Amino acid sequence: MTSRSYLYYPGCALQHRSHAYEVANQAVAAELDIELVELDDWNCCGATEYFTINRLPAYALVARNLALAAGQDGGDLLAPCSACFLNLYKTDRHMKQYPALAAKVNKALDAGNLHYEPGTVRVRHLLEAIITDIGLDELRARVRRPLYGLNLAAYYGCLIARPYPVFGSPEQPTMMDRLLEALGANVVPFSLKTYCCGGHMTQISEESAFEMIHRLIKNAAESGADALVTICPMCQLNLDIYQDAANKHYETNYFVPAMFFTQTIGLALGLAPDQLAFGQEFVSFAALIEKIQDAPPPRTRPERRPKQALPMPAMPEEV
Amino acid sequence: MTAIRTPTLYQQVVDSTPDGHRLDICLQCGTCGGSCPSGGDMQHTPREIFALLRAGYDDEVLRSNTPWYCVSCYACTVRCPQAIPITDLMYTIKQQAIARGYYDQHAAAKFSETFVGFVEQRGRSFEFGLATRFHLFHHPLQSIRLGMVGLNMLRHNRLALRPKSIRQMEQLAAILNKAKELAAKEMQA
Amino acid sequence: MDDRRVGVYVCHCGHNIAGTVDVEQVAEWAQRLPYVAVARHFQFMCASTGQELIEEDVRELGLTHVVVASCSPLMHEKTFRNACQRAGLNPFLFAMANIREHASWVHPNDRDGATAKAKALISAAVSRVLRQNELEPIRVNIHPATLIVGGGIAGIQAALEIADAGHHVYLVEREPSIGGHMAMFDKTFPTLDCAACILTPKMFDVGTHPNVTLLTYSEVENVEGFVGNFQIRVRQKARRVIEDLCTGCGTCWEKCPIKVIDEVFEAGLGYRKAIYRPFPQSVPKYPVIDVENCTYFRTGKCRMCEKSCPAGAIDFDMEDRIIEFEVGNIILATGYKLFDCRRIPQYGYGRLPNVYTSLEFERLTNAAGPTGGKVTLRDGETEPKSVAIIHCVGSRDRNYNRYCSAICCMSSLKFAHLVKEKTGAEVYNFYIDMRPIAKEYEEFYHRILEEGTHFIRGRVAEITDAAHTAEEEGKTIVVAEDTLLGRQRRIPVDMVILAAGLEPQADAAEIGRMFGVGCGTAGFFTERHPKLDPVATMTEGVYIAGACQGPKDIPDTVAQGAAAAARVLGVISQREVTLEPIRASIDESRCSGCRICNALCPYNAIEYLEAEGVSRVNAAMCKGCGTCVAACPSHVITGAHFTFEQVMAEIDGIMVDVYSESPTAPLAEIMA
Amino acid sequence: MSSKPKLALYWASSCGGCEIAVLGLHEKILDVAAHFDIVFWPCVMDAKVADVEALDNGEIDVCLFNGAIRNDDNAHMAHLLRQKSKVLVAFGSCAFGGGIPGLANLTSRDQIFDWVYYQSPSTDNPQSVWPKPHVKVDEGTLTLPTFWNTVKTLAQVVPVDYFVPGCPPEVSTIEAAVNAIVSGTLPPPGSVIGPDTTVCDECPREKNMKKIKRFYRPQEVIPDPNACLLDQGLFCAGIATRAGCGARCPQVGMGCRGCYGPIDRDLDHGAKILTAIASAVDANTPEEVEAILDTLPDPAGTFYRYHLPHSLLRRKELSAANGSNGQAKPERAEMVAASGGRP
Amino acid sequence: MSDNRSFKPVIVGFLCNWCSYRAADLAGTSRVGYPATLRDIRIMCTGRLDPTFVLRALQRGADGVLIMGCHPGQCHYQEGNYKAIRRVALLKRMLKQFGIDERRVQLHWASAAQGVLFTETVSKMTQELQALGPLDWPHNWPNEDPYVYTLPKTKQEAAHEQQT
Repeated sequence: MTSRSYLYYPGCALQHRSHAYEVANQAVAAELDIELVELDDWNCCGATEYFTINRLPAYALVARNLALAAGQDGGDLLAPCSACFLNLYKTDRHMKQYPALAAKVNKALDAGNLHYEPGTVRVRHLLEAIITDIGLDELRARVRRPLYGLNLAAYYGCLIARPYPVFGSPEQPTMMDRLLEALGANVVPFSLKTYCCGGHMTQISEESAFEMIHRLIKNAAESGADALVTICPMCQLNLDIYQDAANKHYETNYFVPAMFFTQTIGLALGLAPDQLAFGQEFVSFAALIEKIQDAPPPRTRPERRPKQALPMPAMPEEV
Repeated sequence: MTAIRTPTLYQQVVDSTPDGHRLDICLQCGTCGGSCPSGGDMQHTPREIFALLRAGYDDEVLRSNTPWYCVSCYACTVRCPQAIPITDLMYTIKQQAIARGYYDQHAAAKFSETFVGFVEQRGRSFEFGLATRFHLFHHPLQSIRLGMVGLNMLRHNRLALRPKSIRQMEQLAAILNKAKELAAKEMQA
Repeated sequence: MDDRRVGVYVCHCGHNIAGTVDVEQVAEWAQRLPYVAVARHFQFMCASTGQELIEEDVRELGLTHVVVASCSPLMHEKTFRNACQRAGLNPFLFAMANIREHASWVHPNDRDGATAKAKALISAAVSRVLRQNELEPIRVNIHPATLIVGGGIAGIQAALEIADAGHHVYLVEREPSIGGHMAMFDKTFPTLDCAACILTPKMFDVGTHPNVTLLTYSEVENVEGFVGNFQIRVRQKARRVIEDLCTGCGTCWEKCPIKVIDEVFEAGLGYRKAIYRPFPQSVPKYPVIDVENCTYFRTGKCRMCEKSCPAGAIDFDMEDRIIEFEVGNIILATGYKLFDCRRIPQYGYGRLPNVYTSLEFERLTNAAGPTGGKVTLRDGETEPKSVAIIHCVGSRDRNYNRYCSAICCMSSLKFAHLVKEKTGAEVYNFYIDMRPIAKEYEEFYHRILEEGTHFIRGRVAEITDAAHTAEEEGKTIVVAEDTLLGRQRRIPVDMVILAAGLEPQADAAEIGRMFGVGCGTAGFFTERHPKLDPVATMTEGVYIAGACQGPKDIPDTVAQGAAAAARVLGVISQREVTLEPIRASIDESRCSGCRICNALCPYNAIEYLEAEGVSRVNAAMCKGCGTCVAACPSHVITGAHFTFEQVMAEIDGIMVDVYSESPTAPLAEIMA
Repeated sequence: MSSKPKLALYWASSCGGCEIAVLGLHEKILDVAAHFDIVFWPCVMDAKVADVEALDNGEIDVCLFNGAIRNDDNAHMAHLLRQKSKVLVAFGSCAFGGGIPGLANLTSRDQIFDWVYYQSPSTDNPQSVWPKPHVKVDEGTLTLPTFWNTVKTLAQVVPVDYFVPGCPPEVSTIEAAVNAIVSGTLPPPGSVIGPDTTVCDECPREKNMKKIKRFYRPQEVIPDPNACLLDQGLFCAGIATRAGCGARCPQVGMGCRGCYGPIDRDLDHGAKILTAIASAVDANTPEEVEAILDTLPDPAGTFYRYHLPHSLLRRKELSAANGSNGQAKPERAEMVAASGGRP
Repeated sequence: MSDNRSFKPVIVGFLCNWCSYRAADLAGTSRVGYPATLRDIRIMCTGRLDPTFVLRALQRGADGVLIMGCHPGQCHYQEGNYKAIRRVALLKRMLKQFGIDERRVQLHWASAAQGVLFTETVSKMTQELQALGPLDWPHNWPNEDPYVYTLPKTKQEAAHEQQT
């Protein structure tokens, strides 16, 4: 395999709050011969907040990153955070779609001696890049410690699936499901794959936030998941840091750790937990590592349907 | 006899949202309201907000907590049978609410503003500052409980006490100032 | 000596034209155009007095060509052509200038502009009419037989109408039996007749009618020819059961060891054997062997059916049969396809077991269906205590189909009734708008209201198994905004029925191409005129009926089947058909045989004569689009009524005031 | 004086190939000489314009005029020979349709001069010489014919009786023309001498349904020797070009260039080639169509190779008004005046 | 580019009988106004459009040519509009070489139900042509010859002159 190199936009969350994600990304990238070149002097994408305050400066804020990326020879720009991904992707796309907007944004960029031609930078999410560019076969071949016996729920969150269907279905994507299967894990059916984690609601209305967080951990636990696998620092934050509070609020006792997907990959690639910054999480991963078995669990025969049961419609394999 | 009419809120919202004009073809089917993860806590469902907006109940629209409870998960947008950019419209309504002074009633607006303040000062967000400043000012009681979370985060090495700044801060400031100037011009026109 | 004399008539259309266009000035101006013998303006040209004015002038002034400047030719071209004809003038020596729809009505605030445009359009018409030739309508003999494609209720109805009138019908059906979707239904709204009870007698009649050749398990492979004389080639797939011997006794499928999910007749909810007859009332009664699933064809062993057949009717070596015949008319009644509910993942169909489609529910509730008519959950035994019925699934949605599927409101009401009647369950109907629009439909809606069905006005956002509360545990939860309350509601139910929309058949476009019928945006066949000619198509001799033309319920489908039959009978009774003479023709003496035109004709009306090295247009197959005329690099294809000279003259005429200071100069030049 | 009919041949703006083509008659040229009294043929025999001017009006029976009208001198000779001839024949593609010189109508005089006198790599012009119609020298004023902005066909300058197409006209075509003149069996005035069918009619290649997925340049493929070239994606104007040449080019594997020009009812040769070629493009979406058309560079030059001045549009837009702000165009008189010197 | 609102361009339109002509009719029956710049010619199908027609219209002084037909896939003759796509694409490439701005020849679609779209198309094209200014192609070839020919004297005239 040839080594690949990408421009990389970590985003604010990965600097501290979700530093584990950054550590895991770098560790896994190194293991997969990928170079993640951090975009020099990047600025915050504005999250969902800046667009609330003032649209044009919000576009300009994001566009500065795109302009920098274009200047730093970036064809592809990888973002591991869903919000960053969406803001970068959306800004590029809107600028392309609405030339009047592009003109105004560029007028603003001009004040900083920058210019961005929409379409120059291809904004991608880290997960999509790993699956598309490396491929599941290659990944499967590199697994040194298959995650046998681990029941995982693939949690995509919202911004990656919507509104731009870069991940297949905006409702029931399967990209990460197949990734986790390739790592040897058992992927449990999880109905709330693309359900919102609550976003910033923790800061605004705890009630609302706890309700959303609680739904997710409840459904994951009831689906038999040992852990949730996330691809967004905000999702991980809400599910992890507020799990305890949500449990208290609803007087429940769920315990579902939320891992970053690169932490999961790293584990399967045989990296040590401290290489993947395990321990920064509130809901501990320790029990998970214990649970990994040496051999794949025996195949259970699918439950025999009663004779009078009606057939289920065939589901087409999602590509 | 012609009177110069200021554009209605509906018109302004629709005009300043990409593809916002699709709101004209809203069927009032309620898919948005049903799809909203925080819909249960909203004073009006998104569908109702649009109906009110159309009917000219501007005050009620701007006073509503609905847009501030939008978590921008885009579930409504992708499901809308008329392909109306609902999430983006919510952003616009929030901006209008701020611009028209319906501002202090919503903690969410303050949160956004605090966040943006940090971004504008340093180019990056700064959680510790955000949490402390926002909560001390707006939720003094809640901040005690969240303070525990903060401490816990510190313990897990997930909170920095000192903010980071980008290198070319003047450049970013120049861009943002110019953008604000253009946006203000847009507002006038 | 050139004795061409044109009469120009400018219509006021009351105030409609004269209010904007200065008709007096226009007529006066037109009088000065070359060859114009008379130019008049008149209050209402289409009135009998207006028409008589033309007739008089033709007789008394010896007019050779007539131009009327009034409304759209689509409105009154025929009227004025007839007036010309009555005066003894060939109707094709008439031209029309559309100064109402294209001038006065669209430039109401620009009198000068509208007047100038009217002049230009009249000058164009004068210029063109001088080049027009006498044309005679084309007459073709009609073959009295008719091909009907599709053996659903539309095709059956049409077949019986024509056959009863004494003409032969070939009814071609893709499946092993006729009956279509209607045969799968349980009850029909709003009267709740049993579908089988009203359909099977008709199926039987078609199967035994002396004037009907029934070709089931067959598909049309090729169509050639034109109205009155189509050559049809049909491939009849090998049943592998000898029809002459088979008695339809059923021993074979009883003995057959292979059980297959029946995706067609049972909508995937039941099973059939590898040798099967779709349903007990199938017409014809003979089974077919499903080669893909038959053990013998897969492994070379088994032959259970052959061994058990008392009549010796099994023939594993049977081959497809090609049948060729001629017909004069064709009716397409190819029906619809159900919207695939898996395309809306948030509705959970295929993922959540107790989410059914409307067609599945029809089978579920049908006494002849997989549960014997018992309404149960997917486990086949539990009766639901609460059922949600979702309207508009895949319809009225830009992400799927924009149109309204027309039948879902009523069939959802029917489902509500059937569920209530059979299970007593609580029923929740989720709708956007209720559209019970035909006779007795509103009454049916009221009946369902009275039965205590809950109606929630709100399009369902999602259907999930993720419970929030203890009450929701183990249920299928329907989430919607109750728009009349403005509240988000979560209704936990045992069963959900998705009223899936209607879609064109997957191969509608392909079929359309074969028969020369276009498809609209939604993919349904396009009628000649949506209001005034709803069962005819752009191809003469080809008609459409039923849901292949657009979503419709059984009453409308039957009406269209009969309407199409009436149109066909009308054509047959004329013995010959008259065609508009707008046709292409090739001057073979000058054709160089480059074959540019050959591949262009969508109707395959151009054939290449190898020996002569020239191409020839079959006038009866030609529709007169002119694509070949525009392409012909040696100007030997003439498009009647839209010849090169005529259109060029029209351009020169229309630019009369632009090209020269003197309005008559260029006309004189081109008309010389 | 000879009682034989008087014949004149003249060479205006063209390569001269037409004159050579007349010589291609070989021994039959003697018949021509025997039958005609050749009064004027500057290429072959000495004669002065003054001699022609001295003739009576209509004294020349037949004049074969080749070459396009490019400058004042060409125009002068056209008028003169028209005046002196009973029958004026536009002989060859240049006189008929403007010919290869007519392609200059896709540029302007200034662009041509600029290239020829300044820009072309082989030019060495240290004194910046630029042709002028009148130059004063010590001895007096030297004159040059004024070079026109637009190439015209002969018929656009003077009335023409017959047209003989070809670049050059085939011997058989010339023979047919000469025979018609000699035998007095000329078609009605204004006619083109030649059959009213296209080159395809004479081309022995096997034609098929035309579905072109891409065009090839001649150097890119070795064509099938029996199949129609256009079927193989090689541009061939034979579909829309008058027959009479015996399909010489297609026969040797080179697509017809279109030199025999349009057939009788055709008002625009290039448009007819265009519509036929575009019809054969096998694509239905704009993107696919554009991709295929990308393989056919220079459509205007290709479709109007010999007949640009004869086409409906005749030349490229002259002023900058098109596409700018609709300012008044320079008056024609100004343009004529401008031909004097470099702007 | 300056707008020139006072300039009324002349657009020659070729409308197909089944869709765009009916759209134009619909604009009329529903009284949706548009500038009186279009002069339309009905053809059965855009497939009938001979590029010569476009050249003729330009040659006769049209400032633009608008061709309108049924939407792709909805041609009443199945595929005539696809042929129009091919021909107009090639024609536009060629006209570009003639120095003609590509906005002067436009191909658009409107179904019989799209009266408003039809009027919008005409209005938009009118504005574009106003911005472009007149084309006035006939100016490209003044009818009189730039060379002024004076008849030379014939032998008889010369002789006559000598005598007198």
